Amino acid sequence: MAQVSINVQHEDFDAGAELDALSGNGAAGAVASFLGYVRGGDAGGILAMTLEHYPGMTERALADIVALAQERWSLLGVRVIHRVGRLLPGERIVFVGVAGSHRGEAFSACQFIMDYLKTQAPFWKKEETANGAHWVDARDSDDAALARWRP
Amino acid sequence: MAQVSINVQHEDFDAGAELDALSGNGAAGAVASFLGYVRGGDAGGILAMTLEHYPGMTERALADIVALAQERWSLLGVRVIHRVGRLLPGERIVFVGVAGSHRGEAFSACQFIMDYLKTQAPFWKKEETANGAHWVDARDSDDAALARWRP
Amino acid sequence: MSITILYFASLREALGVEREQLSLPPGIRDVARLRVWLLARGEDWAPLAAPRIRAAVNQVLASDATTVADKDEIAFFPPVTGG
Amino acid sequence: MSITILYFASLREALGVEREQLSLPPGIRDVARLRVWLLARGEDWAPLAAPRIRAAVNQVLASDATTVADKDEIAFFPPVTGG
Repeated sequence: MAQVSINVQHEDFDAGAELDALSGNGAAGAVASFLGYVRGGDAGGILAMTLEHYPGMTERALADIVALAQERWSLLGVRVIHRVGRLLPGERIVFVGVAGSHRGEAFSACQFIMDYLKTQAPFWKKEETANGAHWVDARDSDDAALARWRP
Repeated sequence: MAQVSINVQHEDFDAGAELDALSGNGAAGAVASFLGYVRGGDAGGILAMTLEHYPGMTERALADIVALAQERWSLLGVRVIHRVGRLLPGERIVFVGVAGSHRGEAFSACQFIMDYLKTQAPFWKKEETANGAHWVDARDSDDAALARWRP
Repeated sequence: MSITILYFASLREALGVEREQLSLPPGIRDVARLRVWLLARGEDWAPLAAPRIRAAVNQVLASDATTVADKDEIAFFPPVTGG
Repeated sequence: MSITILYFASLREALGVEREQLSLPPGIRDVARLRVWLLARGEDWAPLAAPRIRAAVNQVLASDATTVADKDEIAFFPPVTGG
């Protein structure tokens, strides 16, 4: 049975420590992970990003997504951390790490979880720029990414 | 132009620090990574794993693989670390991290680099178990994983 | 029938409402009927009519046909953009 | 024509040789001909005949048809298993 841990939190986290925990001291041969950041610097002059979520449903949606991944692949560990609240450019937003025996299942499950999270988990981003704040639009490419997992 | 860094070394590395460096303080929105470990514990009673390589060709092969990935995807950073020498169960063997603007290209390029590394880069694994040492056989599934990137 | 309704993100801001406790008349059996009833309260509620607005019933994504029952928690929100 | 040959991993162990400096007779123009010539030295070299054995010329993966020239570094090895 895969070890699953999901957190929705404002606090930052230590990605290296999360990877170490996923490897289970060598029980897993392969760990694939994804980190999403608040883009900064030249990328559209973002001053800050506020992540709103739907408490309760968020955790439930993430648990459902991870359970779907576990039905498809044999996994040894799954870790999901999603931050909420106001974050600055360069800050981590999301971490998804998947441990498996081989790299194929770890990569696929990690990408699957991200694609579902992007389209099914109730988080919303509001960007602050020099021209004011606006809600980020959903991207059609995220729906397309999801579609390829469907039978 | 993507920042590329490749190391073949015996020493361990800090995966968290590598991820932080790849994010470029928010210049990249997405970092996908893979970590491979010496499997330990119950997995076949491996006592140690020795990684032999072909000095010179290894670095060249990895650079060629990363260049191929850069031809296919627009990447912001690529980091490859492969350890050689004798490693114990639970130790890191390989790290591939790819930074991009969006997750699709980061995931694809990371998996592409791993699939090529597994089949084209001159590393060889020798396992020590209670029954003696033996060279690890190449897996057909690795050739299959490579095939899907070909036109 | 008494329900709680939550609004999130741009929809919450457009409506100026985060949460409502409502007593519904009989016959509001599903999400589609609930939405029509909410919209009938006046044009301030027009943002709720946008087809892109999603619904959840008891914290699970819902469709127009999803049943609405007493004590349910219903949420309306725009497409999600986390990750 | 003088070349260096390197052997790696299980092939190196099977042959008991890690590296050779060789002067080749004329006519050994490609990897296929080089392999035949090396095998002709005696049955100790039989492990080199296995079809799974790969070759590299000057640190680039090679095929049977890859040209061999003076001062080249040729390597023979089993399928790789890193990562």
